[in-house]
Amino acid sequence: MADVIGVAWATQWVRASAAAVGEHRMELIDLDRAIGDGDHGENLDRGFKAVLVKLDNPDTAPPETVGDVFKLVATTLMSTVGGAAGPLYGTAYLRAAKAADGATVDAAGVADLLDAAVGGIVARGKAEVGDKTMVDAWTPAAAAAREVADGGGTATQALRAAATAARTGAESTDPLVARKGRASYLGERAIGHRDPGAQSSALLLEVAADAAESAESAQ
Amino acid sequence: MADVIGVAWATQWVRASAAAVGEHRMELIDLDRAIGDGDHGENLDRGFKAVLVKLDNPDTAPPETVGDVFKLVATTLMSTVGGAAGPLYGTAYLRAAKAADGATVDAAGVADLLDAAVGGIVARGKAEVGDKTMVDAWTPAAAAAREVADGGGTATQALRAAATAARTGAESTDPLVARKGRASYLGERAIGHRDPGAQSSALLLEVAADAAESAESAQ
Amino acid sequence: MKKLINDPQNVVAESVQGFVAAHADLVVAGDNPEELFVSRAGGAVQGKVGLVSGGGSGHEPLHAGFVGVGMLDAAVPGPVFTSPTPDPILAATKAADGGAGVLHIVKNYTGDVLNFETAAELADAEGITVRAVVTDDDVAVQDSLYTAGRRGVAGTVLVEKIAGAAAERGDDLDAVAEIATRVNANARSMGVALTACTVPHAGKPSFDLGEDEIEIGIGIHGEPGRRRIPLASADEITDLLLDPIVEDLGVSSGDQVLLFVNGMGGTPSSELYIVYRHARTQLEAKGATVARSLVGNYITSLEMQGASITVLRLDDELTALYDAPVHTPALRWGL
Amino acid sequence: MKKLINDPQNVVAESVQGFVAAHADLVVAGDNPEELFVSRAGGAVQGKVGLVSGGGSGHEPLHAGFVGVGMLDAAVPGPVFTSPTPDPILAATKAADGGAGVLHIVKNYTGDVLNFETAAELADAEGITVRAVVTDDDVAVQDSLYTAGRRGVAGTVLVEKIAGAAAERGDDLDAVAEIATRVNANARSMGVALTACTVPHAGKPSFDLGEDEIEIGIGIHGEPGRRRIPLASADEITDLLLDPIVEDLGVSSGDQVLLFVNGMGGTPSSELYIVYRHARTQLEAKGATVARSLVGNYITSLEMQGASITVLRLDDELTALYDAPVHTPALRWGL
Ligand SMILES: Nc1ncnc2c1ncn2[C@@H]1O[C@H](COP(=O)(O)OP(=O)(O)O)[C@@H](O)[C@H]1O
Ligand SMILES: Nc1ncnc2c1ncn2[C@@H]1O[C@H](COP(=O)(O)OP(=O)(O)O)[C@@H](O)[C@H]1O
Ligand SMILES: [Mg+2]
Ligand SMILES: [Mg+2]
Ligand SMILES: [Mg+2]
Ligand SMILES: [Mg+2]
Repeated sequence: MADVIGVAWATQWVRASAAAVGEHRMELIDLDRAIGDGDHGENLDRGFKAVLVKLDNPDTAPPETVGDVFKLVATTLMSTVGGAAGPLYGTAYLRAAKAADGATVDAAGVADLLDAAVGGIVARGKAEVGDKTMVDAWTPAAAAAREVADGGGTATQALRAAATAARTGAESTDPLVARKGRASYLGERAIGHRDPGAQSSALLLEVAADAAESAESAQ
Repeated sequence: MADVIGVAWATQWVRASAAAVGEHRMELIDLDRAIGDGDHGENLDRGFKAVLVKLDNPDTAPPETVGDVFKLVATTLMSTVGGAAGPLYGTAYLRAAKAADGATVDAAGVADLLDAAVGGIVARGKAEVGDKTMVDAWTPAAAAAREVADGGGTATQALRAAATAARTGAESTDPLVARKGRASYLGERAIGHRDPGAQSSALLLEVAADAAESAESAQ
Repeated sequence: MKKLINDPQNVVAESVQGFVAAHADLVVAGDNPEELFVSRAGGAVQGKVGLVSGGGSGHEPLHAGFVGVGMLDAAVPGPVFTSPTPDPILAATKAADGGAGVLHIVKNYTGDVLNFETAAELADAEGITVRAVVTDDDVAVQDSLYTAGRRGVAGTVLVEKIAGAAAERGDDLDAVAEIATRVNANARSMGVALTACTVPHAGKPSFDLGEDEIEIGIGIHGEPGRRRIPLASADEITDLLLDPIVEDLGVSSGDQVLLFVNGMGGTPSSELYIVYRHARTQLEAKGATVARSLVGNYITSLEMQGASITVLRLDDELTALYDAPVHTPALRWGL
Repeated sequence: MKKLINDPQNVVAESVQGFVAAHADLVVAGDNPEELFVSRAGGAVQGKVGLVSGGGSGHEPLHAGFVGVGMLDAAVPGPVFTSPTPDPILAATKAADGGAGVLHIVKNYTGDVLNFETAAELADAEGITVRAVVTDDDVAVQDSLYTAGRRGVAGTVLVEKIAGAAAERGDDLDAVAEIATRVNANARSMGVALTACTVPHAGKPSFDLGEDEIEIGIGIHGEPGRRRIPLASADEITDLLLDPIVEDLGVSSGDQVLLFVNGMGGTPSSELYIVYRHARTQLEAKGATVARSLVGNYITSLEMQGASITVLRLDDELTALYDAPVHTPALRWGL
């Protein structure tokens, strides 16, 4: 049982992210139409498509570390997504890249990079848990990964725990009034709708875990 | 059996016209929406409402002759209806007013004033029978009245014959391509639709006959 | 029907009240609400040919938005989509008369022609010389014995601008009429509707169009067009509008043209520029030079989504007159 | 979805291509299509503070329509309703820099603020001094700890016009920023939607509104408003928009104000003037003088039917700067 994950996993995660975002594009648009401006799925789809193009560009050196992969994702999202999600996701991946500077990552490393991502999002967006934003997915995800790491679990287990917590976190935004982002303009009318950024965050973390598990079973 | 009609009939016709146009306003709008610009019912309704206001104005001398009534209708329609129908109906009533200069009108007089009306419409609009305009209602109406007059019928009979012919004339516009007015822009697409001006003309002539008959039965 | 209006009967009156209040430096409304017209704030310019236009309302900013220096002297807004009656046209003609005669610019519709004709007769009886130029730039309608002739549509704006400049530089009535006739003769237009519009007094859309259908060859009164086709791309639609214009006008290599993409009221300007982009490319491919451009809502059909394309073949004089200063609520440059 | 577009992915690029072709005397687009921005045709004005604004597309003519003499030096159109990324903002900032620093005028949305912030840091690293003024004139949103703060809406146009005039007269960066801040502090807006708009990439309306419902307190991105109410008369709707503005701004007797009625893109100007008429009457009833007026489509939400009202409290300096000459594709006077 593998307890570390590396650049292959990170690359696979990115590819799976692009596929998942493409597949869920309309779902994310619809969530954003309800309490925002209807572009979240389009924004991420544009961003991850651009990431794939960069990844497959024969002229650029292939990323050698997990950090390299995240850095490529960070800069590409930053310069193609726009809106609120672009800088927020961009900063998340940038901080995660710094946290994951080795070639491989163990369970503690997963927790570290998720902590770093949360830190980046909060540094830019100033949101707290309960504000009905992507923070509501990332914060419990990081905490869950840390718990697995502290309990001696594998990186893959940490990612799965993070994904599960992120999904629960996303679901927890349904009954909330928003205090950050566009949905905050709606007041009570946001109640009953899921935050699109929290939903996309859960999606990305789920494919992160899937990527780790499939790498593992291939071994 | 009365063989002449007078100012009471003319006044009653005008009042009944205003009522009928009000009642059929939406029908005429819908006919005009189909092959024109959807204002015919509104235009006539505005015009005849204004006629009523003038007729009931205590400051103006009440009309003494059939011609006086028509003149009031003519000038009021001319200055309130606008569009194509305003000048056309205005000229029709103006010419009819000149033709009906006595206090009463017999069957020949009815034929004369309808001929005058047709002459006015054609002078302004240059349409012929078959062009899918109000001419298709007025022309057979005048001819039918003339036939009754020549056959020794009454004014009331002449009006009823005119009304019946006008209705048939209006119906005859259904299968036509228009060659005058807005409907001419539509080419073949006008086929299957009744000309709104022909329809309103038939309506007005029907209430003219009704007014004569009710005056008669009241005697 | 969803509109920012009060009583449908008062739409034109209230809108004109707002309009003259907002542009009091440029325009005034006549005193008599029964004879509604809008004219230049300073009154008629003595010695200058007066320009009067008008027609049904619902095409704003046409015509009242073009009253001011270098363009119209007075405009007559009729009820929505209904030609005004002769009385307000006469009143506007008097207000526009500076002693050098008045030009009526009339869009070719039976109602407009008849009512302006009567007003001109009445003005003549009062000693005002009136000439009329009837605009008929719409190539969607064939000019034949079997129609009321081509309609006057967006080219009318260019006639008003250019003839207005001619009057402003001191041309006499015949010369201004000649310029107006020349502009009309060199302008061709065609329009498309993506949606119908709703006339306030009717309360329902002027026609029913499926979610995937558009009307090609529409006029400006919510009347149906020449034909209904499936929704197509902007470039394809642009070709459908531009080709008959280019053919009828005989645009050829070396021509200098003005390209005018007009919005019908409910189409965002971003879409008008997409149409403009392709139309310009196509004209240039024919060897024509797009020397002047106008893009925006200038002659509309209420809230209709759609657009029209107008091409005006320019000569040096028309270009100079088009460039001359204009200061009206809806068109302004050089002042 | 019925639009005059080709591929939804190309809407912004093609529209900007048409726009710069039509207004080549005033504007150019940057060379790199990946970093799309529009700037003054003549390049940066040496010694003048540069003004840059931008944001999601779909609000045309804002912002690119306001690039030109007396207003913006560059504008950055993002994807429809999506803030541009830092790269094109940086490119625009460089194009606008004439050595006297650059002012970013940013509408208060999380995405716009974050992306402009990053661009400003990057510009700073390249030696360009940048200051940012964030507009937040929308009284429909409460500015509290529990929201992202008030949104920047139509008041932004007035900030761009007046700050642009200050830059043109030679004010330094701090002074231009002070003027921009002052305009924003004295402007309040609120909007209504009669219909939703359809973002091209989404392909369906941004919200579903019943035939007899309207949204009060909308933003400019097709987002739902504060509340949904039954359709009402123009005068009633005008009161619903104007009252919170007047209260929040504290309009009182003797105030000189600018009244700006803005169309959302799909509303005919006749309706905007009906709104203007009543708003003006109400302001005058409060003892205020409507000293300046602006009525039209200046900051839109694609083809949405609806309008917003903005009231700006004027002082002599702001009035003079508002009156100063401006020559841009969408706003022009005095030149
Ligand atoms: N201040 C913030 N902090 C954290 N997340 C935020 C913040 N503001 C917005 N978001 C997230 O961004 C998402 C919206 O992203 P997106 O639709 O792409 O951008 P925009 O709101 O600019 O249209 C929201 O659903 C929310 O999760
Ligand atoms: N040249 C014409 N001669 C006779 N009648 C005409 C002519 N042009 C139009 N009409 C009549 O006028 C009617 C339309 O009237 P109306 O809708 O009130 O005016 P508009 O066409 O200006 O909107 C048509 O249905 C037709 O009967
Ligand atoms: Mg969004
Ligand atoms: Mg009609
Ligand atoms: Mg009409
Ligand atoms: Mg957005």
